[in-house]
Amino acid sequence: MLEIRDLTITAQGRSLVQDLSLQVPGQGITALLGPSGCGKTSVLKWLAGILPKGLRARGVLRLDGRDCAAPLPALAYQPQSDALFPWLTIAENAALGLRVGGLSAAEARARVLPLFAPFGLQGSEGAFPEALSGGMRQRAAFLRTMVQDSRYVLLDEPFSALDAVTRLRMQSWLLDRLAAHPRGVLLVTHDLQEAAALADRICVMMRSRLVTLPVDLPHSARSEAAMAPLREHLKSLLLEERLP
Amino acid sequence: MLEIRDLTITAQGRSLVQDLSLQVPGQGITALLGPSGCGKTSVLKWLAGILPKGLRARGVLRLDGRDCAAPLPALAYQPQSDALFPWLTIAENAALGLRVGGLSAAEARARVLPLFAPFGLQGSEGAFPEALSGGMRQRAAFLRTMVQDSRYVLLDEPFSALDAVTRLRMQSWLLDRLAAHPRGVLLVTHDLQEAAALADRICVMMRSRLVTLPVDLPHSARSEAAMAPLREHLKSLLLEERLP
Amino acid sequence: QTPVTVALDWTLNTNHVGIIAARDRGLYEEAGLTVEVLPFSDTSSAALVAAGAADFGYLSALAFLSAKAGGADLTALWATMQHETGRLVYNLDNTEIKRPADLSGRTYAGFGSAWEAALIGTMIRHDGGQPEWETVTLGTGAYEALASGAVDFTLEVATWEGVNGRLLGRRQGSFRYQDYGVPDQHNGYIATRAGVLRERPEIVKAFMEATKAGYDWAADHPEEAADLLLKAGDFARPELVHASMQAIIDGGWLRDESGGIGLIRADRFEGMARFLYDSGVLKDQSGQALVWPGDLSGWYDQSWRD
Amino acid sequence: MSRMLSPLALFLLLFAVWEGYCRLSGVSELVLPGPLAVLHALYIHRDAIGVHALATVLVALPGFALSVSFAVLTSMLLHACPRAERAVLPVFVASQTIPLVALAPLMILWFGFGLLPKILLVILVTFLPVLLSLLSGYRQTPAAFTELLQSMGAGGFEIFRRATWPSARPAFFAGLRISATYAIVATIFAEYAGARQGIGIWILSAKNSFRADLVLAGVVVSALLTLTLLAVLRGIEVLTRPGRGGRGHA
Amino acid sequence: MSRMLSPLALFLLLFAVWEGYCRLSGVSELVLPGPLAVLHALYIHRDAIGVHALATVLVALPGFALSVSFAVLTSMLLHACPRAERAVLPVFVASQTIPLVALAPLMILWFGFGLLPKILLVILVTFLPVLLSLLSGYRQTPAAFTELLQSMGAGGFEIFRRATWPSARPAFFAGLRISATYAIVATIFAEYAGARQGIGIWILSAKNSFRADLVLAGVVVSALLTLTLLAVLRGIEVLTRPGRGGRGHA
Ligand SMILES: Nc1ncnc2c1ncn2[C@@H]1O[C@H](COP(=O)(O)OP(=O)(O)OP(=O)(O)O)[C@@H](O)[C@H]1O
Ligand SMILES: Nc1ncnc2c1ncn2[C@@H]1O[C@H](COP(=O)(O)OP(=O)(O)OP(=O)(O)O)[C@@H](O)[C@H]1O
Ligand SMILES: Cc1ncc(C[n+]2csc(CCO)c2C)c(N)n1
Ligand SMILES: [Mg+2]
Ligand SMILES: [Mg+2]
Repeated sequence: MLEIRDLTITAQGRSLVQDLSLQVPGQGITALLGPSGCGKTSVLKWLAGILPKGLRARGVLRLDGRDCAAPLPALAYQPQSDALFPWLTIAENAALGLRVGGLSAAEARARVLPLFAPFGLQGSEGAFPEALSGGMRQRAAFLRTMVQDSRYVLLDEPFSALDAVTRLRMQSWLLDRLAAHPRGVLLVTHDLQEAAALADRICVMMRSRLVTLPVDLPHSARSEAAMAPLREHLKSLLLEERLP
Repeated sequence: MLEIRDLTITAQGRSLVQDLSLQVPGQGITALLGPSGCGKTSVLKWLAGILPKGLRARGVLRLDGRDCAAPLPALAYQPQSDALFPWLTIAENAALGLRVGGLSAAEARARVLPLFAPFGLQGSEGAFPEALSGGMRQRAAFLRTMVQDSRYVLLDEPFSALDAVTRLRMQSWLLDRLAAHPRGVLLVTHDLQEAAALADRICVMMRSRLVTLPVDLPHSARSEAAMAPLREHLKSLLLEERLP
Repeated sequence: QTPVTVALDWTLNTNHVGIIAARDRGLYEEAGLTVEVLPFSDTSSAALVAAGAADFGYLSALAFLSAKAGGADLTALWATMQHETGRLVYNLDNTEIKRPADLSGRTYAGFGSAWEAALIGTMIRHDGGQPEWETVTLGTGAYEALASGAVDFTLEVATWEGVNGRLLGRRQGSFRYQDYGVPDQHNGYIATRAGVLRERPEIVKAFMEATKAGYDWAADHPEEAADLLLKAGDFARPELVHASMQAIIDGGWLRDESGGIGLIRADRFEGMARFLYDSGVLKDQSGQALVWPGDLSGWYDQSWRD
Repeated sequence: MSRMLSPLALFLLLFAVWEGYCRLSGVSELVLPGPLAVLHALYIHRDAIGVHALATVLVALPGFALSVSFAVLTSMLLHACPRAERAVLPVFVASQTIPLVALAPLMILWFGFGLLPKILLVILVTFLPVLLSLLSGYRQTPAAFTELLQSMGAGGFEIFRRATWPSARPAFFAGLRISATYAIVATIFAEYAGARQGIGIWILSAKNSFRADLVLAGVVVSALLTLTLLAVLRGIEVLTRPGRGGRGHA
Repeated sequence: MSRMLSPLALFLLLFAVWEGYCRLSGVSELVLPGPLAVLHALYIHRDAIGVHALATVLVALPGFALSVSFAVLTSMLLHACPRAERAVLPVFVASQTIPLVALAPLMILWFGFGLLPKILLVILVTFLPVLLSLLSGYRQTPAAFTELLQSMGAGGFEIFRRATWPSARPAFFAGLRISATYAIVATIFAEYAGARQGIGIWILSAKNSFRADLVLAGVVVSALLTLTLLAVLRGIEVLTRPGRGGRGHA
């Protein structure tokens, strides 16, 4: 269980996030929703220990009931921008987390390569990022994050650049993977359908409070129609909020 | 009427786009769909006259029945990455197209500022891009594109980083604007719901052909339920395709 | 008033005293000239005159002869010192050096000109030694290097560095060139381009006569001349200027046996030129040793004297 | 204020070590005078050295200004015409490989004792760092920025002005800093080969009268002039900085 | 091959203009010999000049190598400790403002005529461009890259190795190029102040024998040595380039 308590993030005196408390269980997907600019990325960056210079944060981070400080080695983080290194090939980019984790180049490569086909990236292993489409880059970044096998995963809009079908494919890959190797996922998304389809609980960041909605239906039963009421509920929550 | 005839784009001998022919009427929205990596961005870049160095293109571009060469001054283009200049404030970034078009700084500013409120960017006029969230940056880029008032607009996934509600707001802004000032829009999107809600016709790029579906329902009548069959049809078209 | 520039061969020293005296006592002005003494720079005075960057130049004998041999269009008008003022110096602490032959195999601090090798080689050979030594080119740094013992010997001007060493109590010994097979010569030429001589002889005459008057006055008033010089430049030790002036007068360097000043004598002039040519240090464009040109009378011209 | 404290402390420390060495080792004043002796000499001769310093500045500043203008113009021409860049750049680089010690006296012979040869030398020394930095800065411009402007119908110069130049700004100032560091030193060098006044002349005559303290006083003045120039450039950079745009961006 | 043609043509053109000027203006060989005369002198004295060239290379190369290693190490230390950077950088910059003409003779006095003072001078001249380029290159690293590595739990050195250094690669080579341009010239300069052999000595004695053709022959050799060094660096840069990663990225 990863736990944020009373997190406040301020920029030059203005507070972006106010007294946020949030729990990410060690299993399943926690979706984090909120209007654009409400501070989702900032919360993730704080968790990953990389809050930008201009921002100040105050709050407590607890892992399994014990206080701890970011960055946690138990976390893997996919930033909202893909952050692929232009001087590394896609395979090398994908292997980056493993290399940093101490694996040899060959071991890391062996772990990474089997995922290229399910990610629709076969043939691009040796290409450099600039030769890839936006969606391909995003999948490469997702691959880099998922292959790290950390206990917790922070995903910042990982599928925003994917078409509907590719997105479905990646979503079901994620669910399968989590079923095989249970991990805690904190998924920032702006897609209500995606949240409804994937999440085990949905947190909506609103100006003054955080609303948490559990989703108990098994994934297989979550048809578009079955989830429509939940989506409408989420939409009405978001509509309540006005951007500053 | 903007017309592409027999466009073929190749990279090092491999062809990315093969004999594509596509028409963008001077009014309404033409949505361009296709699996990630199928070449949508490349087609838009070719239209904007900025195909990257590694790629070669062959094909004819016609405007109102006359052959012409890219870049057309009649086009405004929003790239898939926001491409905001880090050394300009958001207001200056938004005014960039107008400034290039010859307006004075003051005139351009006067044209740009009224749009900040409807775009949910009020207060960020003087901020630099790095202090904005991903969704805010995307809206700034959208603002920069739309304020140019060109006859045709090319949008490459303009709403991919927006949450559902902000996205709805921007979509309806776009529809209102087009109703007031009719222009031709070519909209690349991977969101079937978005395509179904906005487009007057939908083109799906498939490996060997382009499928064009007209959407005749008035926008006000396009409820989620009413468009479900179209979405299912689009999904099945996309599913036919396998990535290379 | 005609502007005229003079380039110097070394930082301002007592060799130049006549020029400074003529300038600061108004002799040039009376002759209708405004003379600028250019500060000593890294560019040799012979080159400055030859290229037209200066009208007149004070040149060491060897610079003048090397430039002439190299084809420079120079004519000597004046010779300050009637005998060779150069000497080879070494440290007396270096007890193994007793005579030029002992210099064999030692380190020499040089000035980067070809004739030094001929000079040193001749002296060692004349004294029966092997003419082999190591050269470190140091230029103006040579004297400090010798004083600190970093090198074994160098060449100096007796009336300047020689006096300086004595004043500082440096234990230094010296060998005179002319004692070891090198011909005696004048030292310190004032020269101009042949073109100037041809086209503006009246300027040459006016300048040289005032200069001569300056040296004459300095020879008669060494103390006052030293004071004048001290005012004209930065000198680390005023006493060096006075002592050097005194040494020049005492040594009879300025005025020859008959009391003449600035005279160029054919035998001493040719003797040194001959030595340079015979030692083979002068080379032409294709690397061949220069052939003796025969008549040297065109290399100097004192017709400005009445 | 406090940003200047640590370098100041380091300078003082270095000077103290130097002074201590001079006192304890008993090295001759002729070889290595201590910093106090140097400062004392500087104080005593402040008027004379001031005149020379002014002469140096009056060569270095116009030379540097001309050099930078020339470098900016050239960089724009070469950027506009990559083919010319390929032909011309090696020639410029070759010009830097000419040892000044050989060239300076020749320049004096060719152009005399006036301003011209010295300004030419300053240009020769300071020109290339600015040019190379600019060209490499131009090349770092993200393709997305130039593409965007192109799609807006911007012409070559408009793209340059709005994307290429701002992208090259940090590189430009880096090049300026390198060049400015050399401007005064190059002037002194040129004066060495032939001049009527200037810090170079001061140092040369000090050296020739075996006054290491005066030589080092000249060195101190040269360093102060250069540091002043660098501080002015720094000021310009900070004052003209657009927001916090200096950072890289992914 | 054809990439080398245009600069070659430009060089030939410049030489032709120079030769033409010498012939037509009738300027004295002593002041400005034509390029043919210079090449002729170079050919005749190739053996003697070769010995001097070798001596110069044997100082310049170790000096340059030491300087670059030192600059890389220092840049890493200063990058790891920004507070030290603020204290130390001004001192390094100040070291560049010392006129070599004044320092070189003193160095010879202090350290003798051996390799040491010359190598120190080469380091002094070539050190800062590499250091400054590296530091500015490090600063251009996109924050997204370092943040990503930080989130992966990478330590300071790992971040440096995987993001900062590759980002600074273009800047590093730009700095290397500037420094390499000065390495030979600085050696010649140091030789001028005192040496047994080397192109500097060759040029000095040629100057003192009023042989402008031999001076310029020395200049040509110096230029060739520098251009060779630059070509070698260019080769290293191209050979070690990772893919096409040189481009900027938005
Ligand atoms: N510079 C390049 N060199 C080589 N191949 C390239 C280059 N740019 C793009 N490609 C290839 O062209 C194909 C199409 O890319 P494009 O960006 O047009 O796709 P897209 O349809 O926009 O995808 P997405 O929805 O993921 O943005 C991809 O397979 C990509 O690998
Ligand atoms: N470096 C910074 N300095 C000042 N303000 C910042 C900085 N970074 C972010 N902000 C502000 O913090 C707020 C939240 O930004 P954040 O990126 O966390 O939003 P988000 O919820 O991820 O939005 P989106 O869905 O659009 O990505 C925004 O209003 C933004 O302007
Ligand atoms: C005052 C004075 N001192 C030293 C030299 C330098 N110098 C050049 S050649 C040579 C040898 C003289 O025979 C010497 C010592 C000078 N020109 N004038
Ligand atoms: Mg975000
Ligand atoms: Mg795309």
